[in-house]
Amino acid sequence: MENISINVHEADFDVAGLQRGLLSGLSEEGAVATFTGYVRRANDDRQVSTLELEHYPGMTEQSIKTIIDEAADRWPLLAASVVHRVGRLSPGDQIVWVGVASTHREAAFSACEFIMDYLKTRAPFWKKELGPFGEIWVSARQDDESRAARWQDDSTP
Amino acid sequence: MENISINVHEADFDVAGLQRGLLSGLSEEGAVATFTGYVRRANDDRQVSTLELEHYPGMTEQSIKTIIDEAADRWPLLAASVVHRVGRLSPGDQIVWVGVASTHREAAFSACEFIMDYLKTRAPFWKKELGPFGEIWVSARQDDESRAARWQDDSTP
Amino acid sequence: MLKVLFFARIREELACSGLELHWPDTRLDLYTLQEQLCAEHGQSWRDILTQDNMIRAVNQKVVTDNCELNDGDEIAFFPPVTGG
Amino acid sequence: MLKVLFFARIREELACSGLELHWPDTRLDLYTLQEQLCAEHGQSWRDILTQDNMIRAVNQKVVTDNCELNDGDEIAFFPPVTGG
Repeated sequence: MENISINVHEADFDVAGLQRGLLSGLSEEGAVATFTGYVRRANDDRQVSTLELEHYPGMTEQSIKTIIDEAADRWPLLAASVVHRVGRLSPGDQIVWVGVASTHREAAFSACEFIMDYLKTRAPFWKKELGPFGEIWVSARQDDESRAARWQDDSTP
Repeated sequence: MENISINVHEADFDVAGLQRGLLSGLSEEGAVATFTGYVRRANDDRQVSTLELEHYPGMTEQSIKTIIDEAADRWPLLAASVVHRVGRLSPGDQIVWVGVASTHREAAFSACEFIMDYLKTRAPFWKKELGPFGEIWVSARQDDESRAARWQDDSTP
Repeated sequence: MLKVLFFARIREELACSGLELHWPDTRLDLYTLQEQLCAEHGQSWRDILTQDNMIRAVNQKVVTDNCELNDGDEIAFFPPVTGG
Repeated sequence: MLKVLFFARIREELACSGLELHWPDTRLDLYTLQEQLCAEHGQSWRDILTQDNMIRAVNQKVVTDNCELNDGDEIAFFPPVTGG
């Protein structure tokens, strides 16, 4: 793959700049699929006022690299970029961006969804919600595990 | 669905502005999936210097609206936006953008891919490639029909 | 009145982007209209308008069979779409 | 030397983000290290570090079974991840 970019930081990000970066230097892109995740205003009916995001520096970047490499083994990709914020975030804030470029849309869509599913279940990030209810560490969703597992049953998309 | 936006025009577009527009007024977004299509530099080994995009004014917008409505029947969407350029484009230019917002990523990804698959096979746009080889109207791809048809076998995702 | 439109390759092959026809004051269906166009414009139009993969739309909705037309309808002929 | 790290809920429950331990100059595996930590810090640590869904990583790679450790290794204990 020509371009791989992985960034974990506190600052907000600009999706247009990230998409330009994804394409920079490519000569044959046809398709870009992206995903942006936002901090929810409520979770299971809890009103969230602040989200704290913790990560495991070093391992986080490594695990994202491994996820992208696995996606590139499965689909013909030209570029992939992941940005994940950490620290204190507010409802409505951007939290994660995944962008994938390919010559064809099916590869771009599948790889983008694959990377998100694995990011949710393999990359060492942890969310804590703060609000009128106090503080709660967010629990892992069984549904996220199921979504990641389905790629194993379906390894030749 | 709270926001639907459909635009067919010659001018280029800005993905960040489109994504902001998609979210404007929403109070509970969690996930945005987008797709951007670009003019390929070569198609079946033909070097393309210019792409001309023709459409059927009126029917184009109607058919995109129908596609979005069908997506909204299948998945819980908050907003969907489609921009498609027409006129003369150059290799590397942006040609189409689809953005979908939902509270959950599975709905956003699926609906975005569904809308693209149907846009390719149902919306009245036609591409003509110009280059050293002369002029060629692009042929419809059987593969695009197959991709659109698979949503019919799988109507409860 | 009837409005008949041609797009893309079909428009170029016919060298015609559209026609306006008087409503015939009788019943008219899509296939009869097509036959009239072919009869009036000759074999080249017949060859083109009867191509296997021709798509026909009435009032901006694709129709796959014959259908009744009404005064004021907009009929379009075009090849398979290739946008996106 | 061994570096032991705790993250998120585990870090808070132990009130400890990490420890540095001398290499014991003998063979050491992950489960033995965990048992030593529990023995040294009491029942509260044992309750936490033996939780069913505990994830353990050695040198930033998740391990699902016991494994040999080496001088200089970085060992981490954390709950299921919830990013994205």
